[in-house]
Amino acid sequence: MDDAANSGISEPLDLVKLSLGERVFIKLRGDRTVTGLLHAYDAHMNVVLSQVEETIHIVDVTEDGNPLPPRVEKRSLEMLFVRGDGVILISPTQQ
Amino acid sequence: MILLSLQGKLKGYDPRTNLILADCVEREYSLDQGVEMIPLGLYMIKGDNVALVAELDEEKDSTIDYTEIKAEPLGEIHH
Amino acid sequence: MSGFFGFDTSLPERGGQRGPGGGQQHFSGFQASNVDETFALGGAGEEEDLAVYTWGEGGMGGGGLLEGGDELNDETFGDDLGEINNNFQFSSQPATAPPTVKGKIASTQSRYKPKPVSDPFAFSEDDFYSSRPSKKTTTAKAPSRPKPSTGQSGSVENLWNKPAVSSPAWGTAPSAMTKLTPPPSASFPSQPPAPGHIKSLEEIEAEMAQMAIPSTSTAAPTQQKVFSLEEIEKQMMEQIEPPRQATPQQPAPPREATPTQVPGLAGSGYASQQALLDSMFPELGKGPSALGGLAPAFPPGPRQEGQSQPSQPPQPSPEELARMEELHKRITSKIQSMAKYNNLMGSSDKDFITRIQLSQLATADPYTSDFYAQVFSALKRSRMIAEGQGDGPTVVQVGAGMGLGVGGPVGNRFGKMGQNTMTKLSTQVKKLVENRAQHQKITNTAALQGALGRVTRGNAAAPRPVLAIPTSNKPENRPASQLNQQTGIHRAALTKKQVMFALEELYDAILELEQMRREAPPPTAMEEIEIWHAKCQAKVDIIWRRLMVMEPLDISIPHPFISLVNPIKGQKLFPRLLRHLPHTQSITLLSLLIATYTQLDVVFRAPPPPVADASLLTKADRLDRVKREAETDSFLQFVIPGVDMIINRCGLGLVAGMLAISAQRSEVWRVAATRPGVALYTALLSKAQSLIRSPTPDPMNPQQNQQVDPAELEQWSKTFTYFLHVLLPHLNDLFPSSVAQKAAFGPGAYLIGGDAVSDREGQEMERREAEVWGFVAVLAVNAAEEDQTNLVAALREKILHTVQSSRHPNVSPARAEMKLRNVNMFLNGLGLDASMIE
Amino acid sequence: MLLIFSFFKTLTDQVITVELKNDLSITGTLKSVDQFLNIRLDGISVEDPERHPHMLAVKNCFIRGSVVRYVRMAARSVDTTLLEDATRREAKEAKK
Repeated sequence: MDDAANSGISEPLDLVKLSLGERVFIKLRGDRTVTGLLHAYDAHMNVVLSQVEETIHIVDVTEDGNPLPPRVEKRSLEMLFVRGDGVILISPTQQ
Repeated sequence: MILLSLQGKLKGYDPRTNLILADCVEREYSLDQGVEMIPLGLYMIKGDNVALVAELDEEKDSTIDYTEIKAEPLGEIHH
Repeated sequence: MSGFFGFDTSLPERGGQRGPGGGQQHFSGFQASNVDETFALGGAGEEEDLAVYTWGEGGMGGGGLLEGGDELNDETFGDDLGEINNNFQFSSQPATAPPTVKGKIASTQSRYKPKPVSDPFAFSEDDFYSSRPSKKTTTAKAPSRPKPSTGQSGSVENLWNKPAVSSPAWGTAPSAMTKLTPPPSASFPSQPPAPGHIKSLEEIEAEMAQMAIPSTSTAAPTQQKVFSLEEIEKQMMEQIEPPRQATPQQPAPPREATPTQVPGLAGSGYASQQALLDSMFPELGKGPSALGGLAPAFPPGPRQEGQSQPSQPPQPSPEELARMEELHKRITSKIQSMAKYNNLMGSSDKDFITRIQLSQLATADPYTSDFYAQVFSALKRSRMIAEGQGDGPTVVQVGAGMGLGVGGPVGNRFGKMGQNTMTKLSTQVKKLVENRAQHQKITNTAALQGALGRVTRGNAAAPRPVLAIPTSNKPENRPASQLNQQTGIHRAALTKKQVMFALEELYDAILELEQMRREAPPPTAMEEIEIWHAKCQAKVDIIWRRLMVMEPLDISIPHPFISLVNPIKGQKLFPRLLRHLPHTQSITLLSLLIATYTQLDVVFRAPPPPVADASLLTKADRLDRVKREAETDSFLQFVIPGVDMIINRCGLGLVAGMLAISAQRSEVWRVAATRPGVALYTALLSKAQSLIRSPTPDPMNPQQNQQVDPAELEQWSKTFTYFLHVLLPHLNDLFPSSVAQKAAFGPGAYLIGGDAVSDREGQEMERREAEVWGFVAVLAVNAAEEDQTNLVAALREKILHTVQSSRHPNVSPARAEMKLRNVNMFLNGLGLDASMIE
Repeated sequence: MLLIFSFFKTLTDQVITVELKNDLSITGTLKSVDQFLNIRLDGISVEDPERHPHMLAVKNCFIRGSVVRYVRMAARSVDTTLLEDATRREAKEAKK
């Protein structure tokens, strides 16, 4: 992906706007990531996605405290609203 | 943030979800013994600590034997 | 009434005779408990309307307000002020009756007489409910009376009381939230201290005491004795008193307007903004009159004060000015340090802020802030009506053009609201909107730049991000549309980023155009129609330029227009574009599309027909195919109908020309092997056939049966014959099943051959086959006699195979029936039928 | 500014699942929503009753907007093309 700058893009949200209707990757608090088709966003980073796949990275710790190998839980959902205060990063997916 | 699951009569509220609960009873859930009911009396709760306000179905509630219920307390809200 | 929570949240009725002990109170929802005594609550009875928070009703103390604008006092403060005491009720409704009750129960009503007008600013039903009780109960419950301060009678206690009482005297914003701006030094007889020597407060006060400036103004009494800060304040209040009583409209206090007067104090944005708001909502709130009509006494715009000063007093000498300035600064810092608790917002300030926010939100055009809900429910309603169950209005239309709530009779959230409350709400909202509409015409946004900082309506609500991306102007980064005009005859294709950006620009333009179309002026206003039409035309031209259709054909591979149409987002835009393009431009667009058809992803990288056994494929391959299938489906769903629409409006000559372009610019059989290719050619051929069979009646002379223009007919048949001959040898490869058969190897081959493939996939295959059979059928219909026999000859085994396989035992009847129907599409055109084949 | 509020308004009377930031998931019919995206659900059921028996005797509830992580809903109750357009309008509105 060539570098961003395009004379029309004046603020970060314009980059997100380019992905409207396209598949995006979103990193969320709580070791979660979500990919899906972006249909709506606002200044708070509230987002509405469809054809979503959520991935949760979990590291279980046994009683005596040593962590087990990290595992991943996946969930697919048809339509999802994500509240903006949990969003860390939004980027177009590499197709 | 203390993980209270309070039960009481709602006396008043405002747009910031500040609540006033009368005859409050805290329900302490634990894995080993049943739910412990701790009466607290009159409480004023500041809105930003409130996660959820639910209407209690009184008769359904009376049918549940809380001494048998064993569960972890509600998880903390990680912002 | 069940409000926001679905249960009755209204609080106890306010009993008639209610001594301090408090009688038995009944909640409509909860049993009474002893709590009520200790926490007697302000009444929030059903019939009693809301107490609209008149501006300034907040924590104002009891008597002792030396306020001007007496004529407003009755309405504001009611008659029985009771004697002045230290019991300042911070809440608007004292929980227990004040001791000096003269017979009448001193309920809140008589004391503060808030106007019972329901809250006008509930944006939705929920605000209406949730905001209502809070006004009445929560604040009412705040500890209503500061306990008589036993030990602590020191200055802090008075301090707390002082600002509440004396703030209006300072002539600043009439609210508990007083940013204690320095007192107008104008009315301050001051003798500048010796320069360069740090003074303690006492010294300063002492100096102030000996100061004896020959006061020119009559009003200010000059006392000699040392006076404490309180006296200074009292003196301040007396000075402010006379000018207002004399002529409230007099532009400024008669004292000489010394330069040290704090600019913007009197006409501070805060006050002017509030005056602005009161002019907008005169009937909704009493405005500051409750506090002695401070604002009118201080007209906005301190600037005029300077010039319109009637008598010009002798200018104080510069060094005297400096001393006054220095003294002024020290006193200000002193006062500020004492008043650091003052900037808490009283409830009246919060309401003032809410009023501003809500005045931004109220809009005559429901589309601006509620576009999705409005259009969504309109679509839903039209669908319901189409299915025949539409019953009556489903969007609650509250006030003209102001769709407040959503949901039909079944989901009507206003169902529970009483009818009168509904009418009250709608009338208020209508007034709000009308006020706002004519208000928008007169004031400019500058007036709104008050104490709240720049409150421009456009983005008052959305935070303005500060981060700006540095723009480098490397060639490939310039916006796509400008890029192509300058550079040479051949360039690299547009990058994905440029395509996405160009599409978003196109979407914005389309949305604007659609909005413009919606706002067409009334047919009667002729000249307005002219302007509107020109505006629309200008927007269409912008869209045409941004489509980059006029770019030279070989400017880049793929052509800029094609790279716009490749992504699904571009495909979805296609039908909405065509609606606005004039016919000539859409023909140009279609010709370009056909000329560069092979550059389309859906044609160039058309996915191979679905393989019977998906396990043969690698995961990446499978994902890629799924994506390409999705793109093809979306192309067929969005772009092809648009293409059909244009072709339907073309004459035979044009159709022939387009077929010629395609035959000339691309290998026809490669294009025809793809689903978009089949769709395009089928559209062209069937249009040609319908033109030949029943030529469109000439609008000028409809009766005379229109003959096809022989030249066009000649051109068409020549082009078609060429097209058919190029295609004939490859006809078999156009069918997905035969392609799949050839491509499959190993077990897959048997799977396809034996037709043991799952019925669902089988039927999908039949649907794909149907598209090709349709194409060959229209080929046959267009073909001349001997060409038809060639056609049948070329397809003989395909026909036989399909008919026999339809009789194969393990082919599901449904699928068999589809196979026969496909074959018959072709054979019936020639007067044959599948059943004839044994 | 009220795009998402407008979006949720159209979901009233649809069944949705609200996942809170403490992993408690509640399914119910959306009865009303406000501009802070506080949500009121009727006829609720908790997704994992063993782990969350706290709400066994509850019919309807009010959920504060700030504690919500996700809201899941049926795809058919959303018009994605219209939603994208609404977002584009909102973006343009914000830039004015």
